[in-house]
Amino acid sequence: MGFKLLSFRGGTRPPGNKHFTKNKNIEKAKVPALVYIPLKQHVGAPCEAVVKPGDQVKMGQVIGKQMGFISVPIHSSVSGKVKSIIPFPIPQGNKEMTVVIENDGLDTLDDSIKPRDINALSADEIRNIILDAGIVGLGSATFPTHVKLSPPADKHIDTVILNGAECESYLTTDDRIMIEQADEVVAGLRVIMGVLDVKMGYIGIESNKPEAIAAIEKVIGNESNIRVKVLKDKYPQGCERKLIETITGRQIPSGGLPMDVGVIVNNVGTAAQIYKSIITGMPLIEKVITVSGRGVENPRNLLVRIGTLLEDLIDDCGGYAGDPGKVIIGGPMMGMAQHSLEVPVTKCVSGIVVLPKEEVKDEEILPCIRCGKCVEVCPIHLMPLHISAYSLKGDYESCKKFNALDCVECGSCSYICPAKRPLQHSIKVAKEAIIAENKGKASGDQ
Amino acid sequence: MSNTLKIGLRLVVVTVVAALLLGLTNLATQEPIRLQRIKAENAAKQAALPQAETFREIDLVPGSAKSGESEITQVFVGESGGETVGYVLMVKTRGYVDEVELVIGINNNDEVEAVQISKQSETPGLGARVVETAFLQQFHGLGIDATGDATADADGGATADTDGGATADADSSASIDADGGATTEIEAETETDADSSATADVTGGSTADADNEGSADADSGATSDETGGSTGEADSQETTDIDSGATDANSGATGDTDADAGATGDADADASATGDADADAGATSGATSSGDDQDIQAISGATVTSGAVTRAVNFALQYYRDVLLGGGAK
Amino acid sequence: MNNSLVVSSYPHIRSKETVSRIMLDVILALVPAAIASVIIFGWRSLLVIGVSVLSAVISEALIQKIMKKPITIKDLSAVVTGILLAYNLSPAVPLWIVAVGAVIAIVLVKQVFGGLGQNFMNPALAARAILLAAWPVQMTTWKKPIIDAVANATSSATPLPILKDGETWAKLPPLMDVFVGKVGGSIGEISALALLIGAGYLLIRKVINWRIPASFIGTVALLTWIFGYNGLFTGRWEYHIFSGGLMLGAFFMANDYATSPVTPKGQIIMGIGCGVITTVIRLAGGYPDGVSYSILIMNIAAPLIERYTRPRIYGEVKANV
Amino acid sequence: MKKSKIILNGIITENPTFRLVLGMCPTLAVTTAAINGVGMGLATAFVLICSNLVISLLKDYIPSQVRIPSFIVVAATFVTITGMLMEAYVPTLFNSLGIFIPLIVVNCIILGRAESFASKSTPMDAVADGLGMGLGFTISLTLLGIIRAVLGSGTIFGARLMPQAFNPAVIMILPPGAFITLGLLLGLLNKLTAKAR
Repeated sequence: MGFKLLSFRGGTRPPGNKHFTKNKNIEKAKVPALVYIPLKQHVGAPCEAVVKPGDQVKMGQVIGKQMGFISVPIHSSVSGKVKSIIPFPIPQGNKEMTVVIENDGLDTLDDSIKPRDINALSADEIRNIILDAGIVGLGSATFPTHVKLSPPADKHIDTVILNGAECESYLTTDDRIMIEQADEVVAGLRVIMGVLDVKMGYIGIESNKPEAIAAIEKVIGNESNIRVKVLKDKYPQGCERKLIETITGRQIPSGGLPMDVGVIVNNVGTAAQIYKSIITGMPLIEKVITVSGRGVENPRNLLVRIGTLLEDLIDDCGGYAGDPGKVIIGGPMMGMAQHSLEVPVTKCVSGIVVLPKEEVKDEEILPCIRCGKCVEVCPIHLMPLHISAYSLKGDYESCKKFNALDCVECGSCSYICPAKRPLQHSIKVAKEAIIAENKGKASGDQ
Repeated sequence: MSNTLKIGLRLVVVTVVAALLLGLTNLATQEPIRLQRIKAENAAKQAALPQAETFREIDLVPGSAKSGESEITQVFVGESGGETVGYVLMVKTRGYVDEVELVIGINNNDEVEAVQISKQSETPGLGARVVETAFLQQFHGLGIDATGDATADADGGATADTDGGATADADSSASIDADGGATTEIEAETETDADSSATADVTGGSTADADNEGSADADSGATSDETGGSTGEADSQETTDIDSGATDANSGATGDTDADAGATGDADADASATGDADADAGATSGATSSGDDQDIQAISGATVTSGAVTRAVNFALQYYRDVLLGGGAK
Repeated sequence: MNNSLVVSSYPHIRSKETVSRIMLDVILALVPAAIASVIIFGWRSLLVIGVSVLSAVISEALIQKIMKKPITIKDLSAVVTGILLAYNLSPAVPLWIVAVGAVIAIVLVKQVFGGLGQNFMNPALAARAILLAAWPVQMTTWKKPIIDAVANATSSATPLPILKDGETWAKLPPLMDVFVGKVGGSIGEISALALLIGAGYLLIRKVINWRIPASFIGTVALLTWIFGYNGLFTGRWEYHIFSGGLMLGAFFMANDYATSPVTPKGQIIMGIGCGVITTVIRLAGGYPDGVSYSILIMNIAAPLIERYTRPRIYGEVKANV
Repeated sequence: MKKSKIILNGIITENPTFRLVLGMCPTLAVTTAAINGVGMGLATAFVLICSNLVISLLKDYIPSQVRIPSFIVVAATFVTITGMLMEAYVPTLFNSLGIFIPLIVVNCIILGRAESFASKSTPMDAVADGLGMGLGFTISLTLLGIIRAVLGSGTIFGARLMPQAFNPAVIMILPPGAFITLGLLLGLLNKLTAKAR
């Protein structure tokens, strides 16, 4: 750790707005009377329900079983009775089969949940525990963690990085976890390093979280194989690719994965969850969530049961302050705007931001003036203006030539654009079109 | 094989027929074209020296026939009733685009009778305007003594390629007269032999800067005369040589002013610098006969062409003086 | 349930930058030069600027109406074009030429090619080049600085023609006069000081970046220093950089968004290209100044430069290893 | 096909300058004055009519493998003949059109019409096409010449048109003026015809 903060070329700094919840402890949210637990909460195949309406379920009991390798089971976050299994909206905007459970308020634990001795477990046993606990990447990527921890034999992994950058505006989830659960975070990192048999672990934290840095460094003490890396406060520092580049100097090849450069990245929250699930036996049924923004009366950091509806959470925070303009799941840069509050918290939710009406402007889209700011901020060094222009013309072939597929969809280009052009959105459209075409080609070849 | 031959043969037939047709046309038009050319040439010679009836070509003196860009290609003696009435010189010079060919008539008074342009391919609207009478007429009466320092006056937009050709302004009172929407900066070096005063006279919405240098010894000194909404400046110092000049010329004064209407000087005067120095021609008429001053106005902005033509005429006069007169032809 | 929630794709926050804000910044940055010009040349400068801006805005509105496009004069880009055009004209230029120039800039160079961001050349400079070719006489009629006329009447020559010939360097006005702008020239380009103040503002506001101006001015300084008339490394580069249109061109026109490359490397190449062409024209060409032509030439080359300087994307090289 | 329709086709529907955009070299170069446009247009029309006629007559005789050289030979013959005739009988025009007379040979209109029309049509149709195209070319060139001369020197066919106070825009009679005028005219005609359709 030198005096110079580690950073990367490109990027921008939207207003952080973390002051709303930065210094607020994580509190337990009210557990609602009804929880809505979707059977798809992760990247990969959806689960199949193993309960039916009328069944009694206990807290932590498996209600959806894992389908295929890239998938994890889903557990009940409360004890009570299954009311129904219906299609219900999820944060991504579409509807998925959802188990609705009437909470009996007793939180009766499932029999399978018992504490374990972490030192007595082998790597494979730990992987299985992680799988059974339904742990996925909690940054919001929701990629099943056990898959991440099972790299193919030909990939030599030498570094584990915990992502504590939290570059999104408003969100303080990881910040609070690092401050309040520093022990668990570092212990979780040790578990991951052990499973992967890796000698070096880093925790990357942006410089705007001095308390977290201090807390983690205190826990690490003199341990030589774990280091805190202080990163410049800049968006999108938390992007896996940029984080790896900033800390190790390695660049993931175009189209590749972190493991191609020998690195595995996990969110700090995931690490803490891994450790907790191993020693307590409790699967992933609750999450730390920041509820923030000028649109809520009382912004808070909450520990929320999976399946809690947004309206319950907003109520928990004192309701709206003024007229709400936008309710965003995730941060304002990459989050998903919701059209109603009847959406449950799933494993992908790390924050809820409510923007008041006056902050939501319908900006007029002007022609591109070629100011080049999007080129300057793009962390992948793409030329968003050109990709976007081709995309709007439907010329996806040219988008491909301009490396549209490498876009990480961080939205920096759209953010900075003075003409308010929907750059990122049009690039995403192009990406989807190219991927669809590639798939078509692949199946055509067979 | 035979097919190829057939095709080739047909092509040959086509070309042969074409060649025949061309030959026939050539036969038919050869004479008219020759006559046209002679007519054109004669017309030019005639126009250059109207008093002559016939023209007789004489030999060139090779060593003197070429100077810089100008080259004398042919010299004719113009005769009328057996008497020599003057000479016609064919001169080639280098214009802006291509060669310019001139026909210059010099009469028995050792003055230019007329100048004709027989061939040019200058820029239309600019250099090509050298064929205009208004321009060519200025050479009428140009005497042989002036050849060394004949000066011209650039009128209009002098292009930046000006290579010093557009010089000048001369009149007895050495006045630089910038008018119209003209101009940048005129730097005139004045040597005046008279009681003249150097005045810069600026009218219209223009700006002029006449910077006349020399040694001041005149009785009147510099006056600056500004009218209109313009800014003018006359900064003049004169060399005066009172006794000599004042009596010589009919006008009572002869001046020899050399106004450099070259590139102007401003940051942005890129494309064309303009000099607009309008000499008071009336005042010089007397002086011209004594051969002291010449004014040739460049036409339009094309000072490259104008300058080349002017220099060619001067060269022709020089050749006339040195070779034709010096050689005892008169 | 609240149905008034807005749903749109992310990002949900946008920077405060807007097109009209950028244009306003440019206009503000150009104000010092206008003040300098009024002080130096009198109110006529302001009149020229006014006519130019007005003609530009009116012709933009009219042509958009005729072409049945949305009228976008409120983005202020026409105002910027109008000001820049005026800055490139002599304060003594006839007003009808100013108006014609503004129409050429807006209609012929900007709107016909698709409007804001689509013009392939800097509209103000292209219009000026056309005007100069069309009315060379009127366009090169200059006005003497009024503040100079009283104090020092010996010379109103601007430094550039003097610089063309090594023997006349003795006539150079004091460098400070050139820097402040007490010399003749176009409305907006005489005072390097005023332009630098504006440029500083734009740099701080991050409306422009340093790449094109620095590489442009740096190239001119280096080359004019090296190729002095009195042997190598004798050039009066300090006069070169403060004279003529260099400051105006480098900070306000060469880096015009629409007509310069968006890539960082491309911008540096653009600046160097402008600098080389400017120097060649100044030292060896027929015109006193080459800034505007160098920018126009590089404008045309900009798409090509952009194509060949595409930034290496993240992870590109290593993908081939 | 009706002859009048073929002729009109050359003048309007497929005007060589504004529609086919052929023969740009003379179009841009000689139109500094209306009279040059007329002269160039008529000279081209003459060559075009003759070459079209001859090529149409020879279409069965000329093997397709050597048709291009044959067409060129035919066109070149007529151009040279035209040049000689002009020099002999209208030397003034010959002088002002100068280099562009021999260049008629490489004018795409000649070869283009020979290839796409004359070599596939009856002699009379070919003549009509030559006439139409030639007139279309003449009209276009004259139009360009008029616009450029009026704006660039304030004159039309040598007579002063604009008031003395008018300052001619010299650029209009310089090469850039040719490009600008042609571009704007093309755009305008496209706009007008697009509406008509």
